[in-house]
Amino acid sequence: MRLRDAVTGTLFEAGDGLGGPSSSKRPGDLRAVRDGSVVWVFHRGETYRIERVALRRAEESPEAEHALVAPMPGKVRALLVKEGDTVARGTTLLLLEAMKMEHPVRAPREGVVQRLLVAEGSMVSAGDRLAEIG
Amino acid sequence: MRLRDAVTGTLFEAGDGLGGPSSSKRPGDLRAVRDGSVVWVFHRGETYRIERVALRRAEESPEAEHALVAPMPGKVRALLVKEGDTVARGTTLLLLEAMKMEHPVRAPREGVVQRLLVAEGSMVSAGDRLAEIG
Amino acid sequence: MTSFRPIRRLLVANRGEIAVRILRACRALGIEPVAVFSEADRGARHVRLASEAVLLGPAPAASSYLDAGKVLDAARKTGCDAVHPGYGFLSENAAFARAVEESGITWVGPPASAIEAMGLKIPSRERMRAAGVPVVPGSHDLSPAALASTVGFPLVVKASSGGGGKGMRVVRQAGELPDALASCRREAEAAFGDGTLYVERYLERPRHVEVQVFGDRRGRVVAIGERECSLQRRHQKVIEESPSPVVTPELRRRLSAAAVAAARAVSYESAGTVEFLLAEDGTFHFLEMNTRLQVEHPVTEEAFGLDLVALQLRIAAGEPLPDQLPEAPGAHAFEARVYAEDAENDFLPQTGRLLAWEEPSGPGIRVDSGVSAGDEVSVHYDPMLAKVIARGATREEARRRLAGALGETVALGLTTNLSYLRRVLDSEPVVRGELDTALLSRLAVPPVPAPAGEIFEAAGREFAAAGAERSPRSVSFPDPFEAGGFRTFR
Amino acid sequence: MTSFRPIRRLLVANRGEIAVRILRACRALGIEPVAVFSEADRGARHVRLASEAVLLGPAPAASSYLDAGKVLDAARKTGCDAVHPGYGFLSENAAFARAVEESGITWVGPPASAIEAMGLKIPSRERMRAAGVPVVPGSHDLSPAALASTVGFPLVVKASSGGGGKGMRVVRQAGELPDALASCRREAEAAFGDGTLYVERYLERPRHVEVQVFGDRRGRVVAIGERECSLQRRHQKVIEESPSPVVTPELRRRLSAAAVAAARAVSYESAGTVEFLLAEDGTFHFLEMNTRLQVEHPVTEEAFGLDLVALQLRIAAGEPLPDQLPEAPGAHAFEARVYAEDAENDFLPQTGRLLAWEEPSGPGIRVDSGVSAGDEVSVHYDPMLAKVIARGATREEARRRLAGALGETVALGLTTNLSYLRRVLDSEPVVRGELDTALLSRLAVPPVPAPAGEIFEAAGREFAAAGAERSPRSVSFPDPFEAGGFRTFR
Repeated sequence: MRLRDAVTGTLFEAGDGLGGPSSSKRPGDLRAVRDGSVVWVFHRGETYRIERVALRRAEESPEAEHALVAPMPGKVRALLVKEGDTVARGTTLLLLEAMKMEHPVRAPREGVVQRLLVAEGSMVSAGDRLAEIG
Repeated sequence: MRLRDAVTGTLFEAGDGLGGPSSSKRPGDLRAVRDGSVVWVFHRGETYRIERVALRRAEESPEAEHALVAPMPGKVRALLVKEGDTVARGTTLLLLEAMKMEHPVRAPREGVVQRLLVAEGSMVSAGDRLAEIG
Repeated sequence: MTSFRPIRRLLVANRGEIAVRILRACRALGIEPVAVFSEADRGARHVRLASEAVLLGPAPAASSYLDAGKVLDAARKTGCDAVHPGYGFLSENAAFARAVEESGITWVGPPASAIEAMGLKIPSRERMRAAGVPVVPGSHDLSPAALASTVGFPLVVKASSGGGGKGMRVVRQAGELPDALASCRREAEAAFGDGTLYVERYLERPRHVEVQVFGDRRGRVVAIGERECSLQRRHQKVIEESPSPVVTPELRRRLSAAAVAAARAVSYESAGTVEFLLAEDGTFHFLEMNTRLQVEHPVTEEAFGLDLVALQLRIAAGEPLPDQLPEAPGAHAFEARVYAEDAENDFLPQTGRLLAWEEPSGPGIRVDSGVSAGDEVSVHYDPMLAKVIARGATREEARRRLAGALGETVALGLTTNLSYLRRVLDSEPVVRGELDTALLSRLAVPPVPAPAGEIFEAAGREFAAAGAERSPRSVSFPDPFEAGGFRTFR
Repeated sequence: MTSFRPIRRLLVANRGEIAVRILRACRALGIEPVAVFSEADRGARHVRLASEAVLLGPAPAASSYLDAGKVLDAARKTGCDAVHPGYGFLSENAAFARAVEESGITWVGPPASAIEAMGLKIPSRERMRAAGVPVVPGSHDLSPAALASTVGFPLVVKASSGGGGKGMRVVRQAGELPDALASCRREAEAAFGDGTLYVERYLERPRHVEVQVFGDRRGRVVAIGERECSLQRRHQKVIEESPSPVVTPELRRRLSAAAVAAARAVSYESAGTVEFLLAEDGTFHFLEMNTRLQVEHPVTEEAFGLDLVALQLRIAAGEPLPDQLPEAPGAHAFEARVYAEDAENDFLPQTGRLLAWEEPSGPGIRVDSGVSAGDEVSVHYDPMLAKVIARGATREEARRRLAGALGETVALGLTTNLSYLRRVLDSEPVVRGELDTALLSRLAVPPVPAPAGEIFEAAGREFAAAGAERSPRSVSFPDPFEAGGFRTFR
């Protein structure tokens, strides 16, 4: 399987030697907890977030290329662009309010705002699609 | 189902209202963990050990009446009776050594030692049968 | 003279670590504590520790912890004779304080008049200036002309009802001003229901040094040392310590005198904090006064060997301040705030379930926390999970103990700033005590190292054990922000 | 004069809470700690916290933590320049101490000669008598005639190499003597490999008061206050405190002088404890000297504001004792030992997996523990899970904080003495400080109340959720001991 460290992006190909049920004892001095497609590992004071990466992502979700998703749950405080606008990489598209702080959501690349999928005042969950940029 | 508090022996008949999957959130201010036929409950500083009791125990394990089981894991340090001995309630039958301390195992009732199922030096686990007293 | 009104049953009008902190103080004094909780906090630690707990309402704070009517009702229904508001929520709501007192219930905090006097930045600055407390130049006239003549750049825009860094922006040039004013006004309206702003001179590289003050109901006001809180990120304190590494006994006397003058000017009672900006030449200016228990109060407790919450409760009951209070700290203490936030991704707050949580302990270590393994960290409340506090005979002993304790803290299921805190504590300027409020914005903390193969192997084993089972709670998203660096969304 | 020999890398030759305690001290001093572990301790907390860890062998202590050759090899292979033995295991093994020093590795403890001198009860008593330290009448001649003439009844049989209550019996009549001698001999042989016994007068209702002593490598020996450890069950300490509620400054000076004389008589270095039995009239008798760090050392640390392990490490490196050490305690501290044992069933030790484990914290609370949730508590080692320690400005504040902290401690999956400890702390004699070593054998602690319906309902929900699933790890046995009261076996 292919694994990726969520912080540094390091990729790792895990071999077949990992099969079989994981022992109920912790191996060595690690603590590990799986949560869906993420495993959290604690080792000597550092915490790692290891994701399992699908081998051929693009084919699995062809529209993902264009989707902009909410990085966290919150309320859409302000939309700063409209459909059809051309945006540069880094343009602030909207402001998300969470825990009483505003967080700007910026364009990941240059393009045209194809669709806006939320309105001002919408409550969004992490991973909800916010907009499509073509 | 019939439940029993392992410390005070209090019995409780739980109704049918308990069915369905337990919610993943803790109900109220309790912490509960199941371990086989025991549920551990923490509530306001007290810890309770609640067992599930089979409704007709005698029929399920007819020989249990006579069995004396190890209350904890350990090593049989000394056998103080032999098969055929008549013992009074409270007679020390054997000494179990655990954590470097000796613990006497006493007869639960008057009777005759029918069988000794362990030898001096045996390692036993909690629940292992040690002897039968008829 | 104030009569003695004993507290037997106290409503803790808060949640999380500060509610737990107050519950613990109650137990040490033999007071019966009553908790309040929202629907999101049914199984929370502060609920489990209380003698009794009252459901306030749905998760949003406005419907629960911020609803003054519901909180007061809870106190009345459970027969409480006092209310402790903690910090945040209703703690600086003068109307609530007044309503509590008018119900014949003891308010564990300053008089409503003192909260009001210090709650609005503009009048409070005038009052301080009149009391002889040095104040930073500022203005509530937001016209460009006024700003240029009385304040000058760089300046900082603040919400008049604000606090805790919310509704606050530094502006270095006149051109940035309109955007900053608009943004601050929106945040201030959302957070405090009041969009009034004011502006003051922004001092470069000052230290944030604050003085703990305490007043009793007989008119005595004392100072209990200072805390250095210069390690801030976006005006949110991250690591605090007491004493400050640069405050000499002589400077402590001057800071204390100014803080006591400030508190006396508003007839202060209970615990409060007078915040100053300290320049390198030893001059200092009044920043604001927080009329409540401060998040970072434990560093004062550990350095001075006091229980400030117990002291609040005694004073609220009418007892005088103790005759003898330590003038100098007997130890050094640090506090680090553990947040559910992603230090590698712009410190975005994180939500989700805390799958594993293990607190450090041992010599000199104290943890004030309100979470347990299995808790859901939701969008509704502050993402602070815990405060890890370390005491040592020297600053260096306390610093090393804290770094060690942070390395022992296990938090799985949510990204936290634990590793960031440790790297900050181990950085050269922090080791040397060379701090200022902009240090964290400049500090290049060492990058997180890529995990070793054994980490991936351990993760692989967990995935293999889970077999073909489909992810129950998570989805993996491709990188939509190649530049922004968001990589994992849950 | 001793030369200075810095410690850079330390082998922690122990497990559990004391290994964790020493690892933490290393971090605070910048020393790199190396752990050792048995096959049963692969994922243990002390292993996770170490910079490096060495597998010693199978779970039984004789094949791992007690195997001097393997431990010394581990120190050599990992390049350690010092070994800290903790308590128990090899800590009072003079041959091991000597082997360590002969390998050119610093032994963090007293000289082998001091361990030997105090290790055998009979010669050590003679030595103490010669040094002018008051000693209880005793005999190593076990003939009835000798016992009647020199000791008298009640008497106590002790293992000559013993400690910690193992191989120890009180005998009130001559008729009980043969059984007691046989049983003690067996236990002593099993525990210490030496069945030699001795006998001494058993004093009724004395207090157990012990003095912490410290010697440096330059010949200076000091006392650092006393600990009251009268709350014992079967000669095992359960709850300790410092200072003793009955020790006046004058009595402290006399106890300290006797303890320092005892330590000087064996040219003591490092941390040690001189135990006394204190009678109601203020007279006291030497009981024994423990030539190692004591389990209950944290109450001294919290009462006096010191880090005794750090002090051991500094002294082992050749540093002198600090010029100024506190003579009187600055706070009051209590410690409670949390054991996996069934207080309702003759305190039988319990084994099994700790399914949930949550430590208390907060103002004045410290926990020294070596376990984590998920750990297996096995038959191989001591069943102590943790020590919960509370500091307060007064004895009553510390006592209430400790009771509160014990009530916060969550330990599910194993029966523990948490509730028993709390009931003892809240009992009248303990509240009043009226303690003696037999108090716990007399004390009628209130019975555990039967659980309320909601507890059963919560348990019922867990069973219902598990559905038809068969028990994976447990069996329910019918009561075989109707009288003995064993009810649940796992």
